[in-house]
Amino acid sequence: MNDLLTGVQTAFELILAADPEVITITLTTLRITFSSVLIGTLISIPLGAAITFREFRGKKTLISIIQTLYALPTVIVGLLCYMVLSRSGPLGDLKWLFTPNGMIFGQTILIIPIMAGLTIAALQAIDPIITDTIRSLGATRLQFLKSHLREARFAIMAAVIVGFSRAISEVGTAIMIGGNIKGHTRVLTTAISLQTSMGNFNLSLALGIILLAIALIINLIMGFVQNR
Amino acid sequence: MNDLLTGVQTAFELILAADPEVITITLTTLRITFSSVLIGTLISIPLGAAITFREFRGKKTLISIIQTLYALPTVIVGLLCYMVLSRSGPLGDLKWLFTPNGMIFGQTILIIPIMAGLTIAALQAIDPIITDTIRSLGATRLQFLKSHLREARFAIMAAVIVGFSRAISEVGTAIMIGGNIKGHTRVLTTAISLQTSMGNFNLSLALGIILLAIALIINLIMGFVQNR
Amino acid sequence: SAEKVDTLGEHSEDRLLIATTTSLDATKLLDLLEEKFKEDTGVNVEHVAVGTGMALEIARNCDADVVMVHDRVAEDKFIDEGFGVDRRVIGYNYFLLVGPENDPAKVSGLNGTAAFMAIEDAAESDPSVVFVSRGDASGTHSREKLLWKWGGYDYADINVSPWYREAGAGMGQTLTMTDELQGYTLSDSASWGTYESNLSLVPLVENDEKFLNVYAVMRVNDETCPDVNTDAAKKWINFMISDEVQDILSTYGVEKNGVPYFSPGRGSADVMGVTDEETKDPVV
Amino acid sequence: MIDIQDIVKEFDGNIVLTGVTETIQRGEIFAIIGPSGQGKTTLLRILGLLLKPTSGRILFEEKSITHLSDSDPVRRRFGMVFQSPVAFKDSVYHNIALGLRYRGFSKEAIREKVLQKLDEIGLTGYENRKATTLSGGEKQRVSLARVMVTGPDVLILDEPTANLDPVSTEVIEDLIRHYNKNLGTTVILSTHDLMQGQRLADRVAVMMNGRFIQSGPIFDVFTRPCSEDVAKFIGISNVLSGKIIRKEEGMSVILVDGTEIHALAEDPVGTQVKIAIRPEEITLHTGPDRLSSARNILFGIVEAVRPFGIISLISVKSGDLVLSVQVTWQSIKELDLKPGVQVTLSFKAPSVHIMPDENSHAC
Amino acid sequence: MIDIQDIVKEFDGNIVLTGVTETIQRGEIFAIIGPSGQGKTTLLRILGLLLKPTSGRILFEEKSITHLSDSDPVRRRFGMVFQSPVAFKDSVYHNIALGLRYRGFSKEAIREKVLQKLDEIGLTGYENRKATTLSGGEKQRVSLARVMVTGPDVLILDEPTANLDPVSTEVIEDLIRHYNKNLGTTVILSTHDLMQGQRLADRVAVMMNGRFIQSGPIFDVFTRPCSEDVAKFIGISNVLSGKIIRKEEGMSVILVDGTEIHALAEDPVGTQVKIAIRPEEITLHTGPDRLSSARNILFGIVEAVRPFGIISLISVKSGDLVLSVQVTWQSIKELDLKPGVQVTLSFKAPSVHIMPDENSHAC
Ligand SMILES: Nc1ncnc2c1ncn2[C@@H]1O[C@H](COP(=O)(O)OP(=O)(O)OP(=O)(O)O)[C@@H](O)[C@H]1O
Ligand SMILES: Nc1ncnc2c1ncn2[C@@H]1O[C@H](COP(=O)(O)OP(=O)(O)OP(=O)(O)O)[C@@H](O)[C@H]1O
Ligand SMILES: [Mg+2]
Ligand SMILES: [Mg+2]
Repeated sequence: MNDLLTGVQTAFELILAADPEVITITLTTLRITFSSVLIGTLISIPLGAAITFREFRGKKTLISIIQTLYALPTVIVGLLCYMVLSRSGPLGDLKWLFTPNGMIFGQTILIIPIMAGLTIAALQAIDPIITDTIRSLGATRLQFLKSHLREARFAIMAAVIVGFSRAISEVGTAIMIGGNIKGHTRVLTTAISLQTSMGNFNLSLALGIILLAIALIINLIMGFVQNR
Repeated sequence: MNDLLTGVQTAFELILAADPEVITITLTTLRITFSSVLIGTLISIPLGAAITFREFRGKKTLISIIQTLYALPTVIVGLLCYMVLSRSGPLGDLKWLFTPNGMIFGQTILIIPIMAGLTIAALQAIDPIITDTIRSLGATRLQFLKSHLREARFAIMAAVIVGFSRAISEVGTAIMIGGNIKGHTRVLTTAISLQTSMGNFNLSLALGIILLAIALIINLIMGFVQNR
Repeated sequence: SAEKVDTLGEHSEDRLLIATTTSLDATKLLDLLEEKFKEDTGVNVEHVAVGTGMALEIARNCDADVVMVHDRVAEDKFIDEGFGVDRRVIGYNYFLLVGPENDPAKVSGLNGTAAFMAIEDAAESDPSVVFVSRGDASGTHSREKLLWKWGGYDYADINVSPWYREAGAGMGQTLTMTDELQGYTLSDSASWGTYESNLSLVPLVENDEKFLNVYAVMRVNDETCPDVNTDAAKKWINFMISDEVQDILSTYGVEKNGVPYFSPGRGSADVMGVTDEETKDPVV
Repeated sequence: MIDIQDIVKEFDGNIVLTGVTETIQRGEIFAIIGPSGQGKTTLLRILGLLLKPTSGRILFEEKSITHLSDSDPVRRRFGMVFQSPVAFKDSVYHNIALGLRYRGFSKEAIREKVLQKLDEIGLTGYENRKATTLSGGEKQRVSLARVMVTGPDVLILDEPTANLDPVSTEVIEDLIRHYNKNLGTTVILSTHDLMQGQRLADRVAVMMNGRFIQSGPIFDVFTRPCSEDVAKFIGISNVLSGKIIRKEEGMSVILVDGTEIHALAEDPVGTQVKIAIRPEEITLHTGPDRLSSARNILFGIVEAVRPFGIISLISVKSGDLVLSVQVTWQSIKELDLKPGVQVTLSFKAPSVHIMPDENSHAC
Repeated sequence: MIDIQDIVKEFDGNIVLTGVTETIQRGEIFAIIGPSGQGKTTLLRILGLLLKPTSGRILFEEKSITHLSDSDPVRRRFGMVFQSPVAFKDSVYHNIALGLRYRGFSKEAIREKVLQKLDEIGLTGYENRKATTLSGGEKQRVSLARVMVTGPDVLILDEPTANLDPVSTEVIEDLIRHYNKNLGTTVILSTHDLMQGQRLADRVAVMMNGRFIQSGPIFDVFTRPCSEDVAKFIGISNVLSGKIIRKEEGMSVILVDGTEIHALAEDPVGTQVKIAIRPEEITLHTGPDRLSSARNILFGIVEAVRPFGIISLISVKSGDLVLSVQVTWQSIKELDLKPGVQVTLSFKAPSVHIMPDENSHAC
């Protein structure tokens, strides 16, 4: 319990002291998380929309598979991406292993299933009469998509929040692909793991609090945007 | 890439050979995951419903906080639960540290925010006229809840699937509270981490495939139940 | 060992919990010894394998009965704080310096300290020379820091050098990364044994006295932690320095690794730089 | 039975109900009519215990029910059918059984009641259909059945037949009447179908500007609108201004745009009044003057014929006066009515409805 | 302009449209009436290019549009308003502007059109309101405005005024007529309000059992229903069976339940026929026999009075015949009509509508 208090205290000290290492870690985290959420969104939303609005054989099975992939352990994603990005792997030439780019790659893959799945759920929840109205007003494909996203904006926003949360809080992929290299690929979660393994529990908690503070700010901003 | 193929092959071998260690790990995983999803559901759904259907000051903020907690890193949850369950912690007398019960405790806490958050989203998506109808038909509090859950069953089921996926795929809490004790608290994800750290990538993948197979079966069953 | 799964999820009464470092766990030696111990004493032994720092922290919180680590500096601090008692040395092996086959820093054949100096030297001019550090305050990391110190460097300078990569990860992860970067790293021999086959790296400096890696066991002080299973802990320590276990150590791993993972501690007090008592006196 | 006391309702600063007061008797059918967006649904939702008024009280059997808890048993004595049909994502059977399930009826009792209700609403055989795929009218009937099957003491219906064809409407109206007569159910409904209001209701209230601008027995309201707005709303389209100039044979003679009109007005000579004459109460003849007992006989020229199907509206100009007259298409054909034709209009004195000149006075 | 060719639609083995064929002319107003659940909405959704028929074709300007891609520009020439109002979770302004945005109008052009349309539907000042909190009628008007503002060539309206009061209905009907007259918009609408069908439409089709059982100019359909079902549906409640027993003065004399009725029937003597007489086409008198030019004069006794507000339905028994007669409440009061009173009924020969005895033959 004491650790918790000192953790909070340490968090404030770190923030107030503008500890350069913490700042670097936080910036790296933000950069990687935002990039993967952005790319993940750009992929998941059209993907989810295509699955929702198209009729094809095996659609239900595909959705089940996407939902299954929610359970993909981050280490497995990390491992698979490692194999792909490794020097001996198919994308070895990119030299993305142990770089932020590699981490963005891995986290994007990690969050696509849940973001696409929640997008599908969000779009399926729209009253069919809304779809009919949009179609009969003569929307082009893009307008059709935009109007649906707008109508389901709360649920889509929630999907993005879930994707963001998953990306910022996961550690398995980050450590497998990034390697937790100090000053380069160390992010909040890998730093937390490291501090924990070193027994520095209060420092871990301090970093955890910083991470949650970031998430809270993002959520409040999103909530503010939603309510406008 | 080769690892991937041998991983699939190894997975089949392990399953076909009914490897006793793998069976133990899988059963432990199922037991812990199901328990935490069950307890998590029993807590999150009433919690989500209470938040959805009650008006109180700070409701929006509370929802933002719940959404923020989606981003709670599993290690942090593990660490906090560790502090609580440690012999020097407030619940030390339970002696749950490094036991499956402790892991259930930790995972339940881990999945409550996202399950409650998605429950809130599911219930908020119900057309208010449905709520009015249920109220005006004279439902008791419990009937009111049941009818809403039934109406939102797809989205609620999705919330449960997300909770299940998070529980079965996370490793930070499991390792911090369970300790990955062989034959006792070793679950699929901690075993995967261990095998990965030992460089047995194809064994990791094999365990990952088993994990996904379980998730797929659960999803197909849920999908089947949904469609009835 | 499925019978160990306790359906209630509670500890069975006679249960000994060991907090240990991952390198010990990776050899599966503990699994073997735990079964033997159970046969001998009826005590269920379980271990959690975590980083050295965390292992000691768990013990400080009274959550483990026995600690097994390989970091003399941290161990001494732990004992001085009054948490650890009855330290015994169980065995040793050597860290090894591994690196790329072409060995750009030409460390092969050098002794431990000289090899580190050679790496620093080469790295200043040759950008292909990279050193990867565990960077996780583990026993291995501790030794690496010592080696820099012994080479006459200030670790704070080394730590910020462009060729020095702090992985902040376990041994396996660090080895994988070193392999990818074709760099140098210090590894414990047990981890190397399990990882070797996946890697293109080769051992360049082995069995150097500066690379000596001593594994110790101690129990958690029952005065600071009254709930610990002191009886079983003492039995475990005595078991570890018993002839039975020491004999196992002398052959364990030969099948898989060619050579044993550990050398028994008994009779090698001078090699390890510890007192004879620490290798053989049973605790009471 | 239900006392509505000065109910005010505000949504985000927008006052929708400005003070509604009315007493509804046990066992009566009370209809609310009024233009779109005037607060009918809002009031019904307050009566249905779904919305709390900003101020004012509702008494039910002398007890206030304005701030009822969600689990109060009084709720079960009220049933409400909403303006837009409500379909749960379930079978039609489940949709109708819901309220019975809430009340703990046995499986068999529910089955019997639901099947009987399905029969009554003309949807026998629909029990296993998904309610969400029903047609508009089918959904509306299911929504009605869901509430009716619980046998509420007070039935609140918001536009119950808006989506129904005349035949289904008749079925539903008969059901409502049946409940009202045989079970003593008090019925409060809103409707846009003025004929429905007249067919069903004992009393009617006209909601305008967030309050009951007029209420009373249907005959009174439909024959004696209290203002020009009400008159127009209930379809009395000939609303004219005039002044009582003298009394004659117990009747008042009113000068309207230079024409003298006889009416049964109590007001003294000199009073400025508004008069209204329903287009269907004016008889139209052509050809030679015909004898008629009607007190008012005017000669005029057809200005325009607006064919509205079976019934057409014809504008006739008589002096400075323009009157709308309702005729059937048969008459149009037989009398060859078209602009320019000379016609005679006649209407009786009691057909002339007198209203005060200023809206504010009576309403 | 629109050729509907043998459209069949099946939902999960349930055949809803059994073969609809009809040609709709450019610029006409075509109304579909029919009982609930008979396929009106389904057909309109097919015409609105939202649903593919199971078989059959739709031609638009001679080109098949049955399987149109979602992005085909022809879509923009069609506009459809749905039976239940649709409100996007946005401002009223955004709701109405949507179709214009799709068409790439400039911000200013959109603003101008939307504000004008808001004015036309009587919702000026509502632009910033959240559409989901509107009243039923307000939502329906917004739904209409959203489509109308895009100026489609073909306007498909599914029960456009179901949620509207008479005054708003008139506003909307005027708008529809305006579009039809001034812009040449072809209008296809379904309605439960038979009067609306008659007021608005050029032609009307009666949908029963998944097809158009009768279609034609409104006058024809409303005066000469082709079957008893149609007759009943359009409110001709006196449907009786009889046989032509002889011809007299160019008219047929039909024996119905022992009573002779004169009608204008072409069928030969001996034909079994159904006849129908609208309740409003029968005149009722009391007291001494009155002279009347009507060919049919019957004497009877009032059996029941069903007060339906302004208009009441009275059942009169004449011999074995029971007829419904429509009278105003004034008449009821003046003639003191109540069960047991002796009355005279009269109706002209042309008021007797002749239908073949078997439904299947004509329809
Ligand atoms: N939740 C709300 N927030 C803001 N305004 C509302 C809300 N609900 C209703 N209103 C407004 O209150 C007014 C009255 O609405 P109400 O639904 O009671 O009208 P109504 O008489 O039933 O109309 P209609 O005949 O169209 O159904 C409308 O102008 C409506 O827009
Ligand atoms: N998706 C569907 N699946 C199954 N049945 C359907 C579906 N849509 C409509 N139906 C059925 O088809 C029939 C015709 O429906 P439709 O909505 O066309 O009727 P309608 O004539 O418009 O009725 P209303 O006057 O009640 O609006 C109804 O019995 C309806 O239940
Ligand atoms: Mg309303
Ligand atoms: Mg319909």
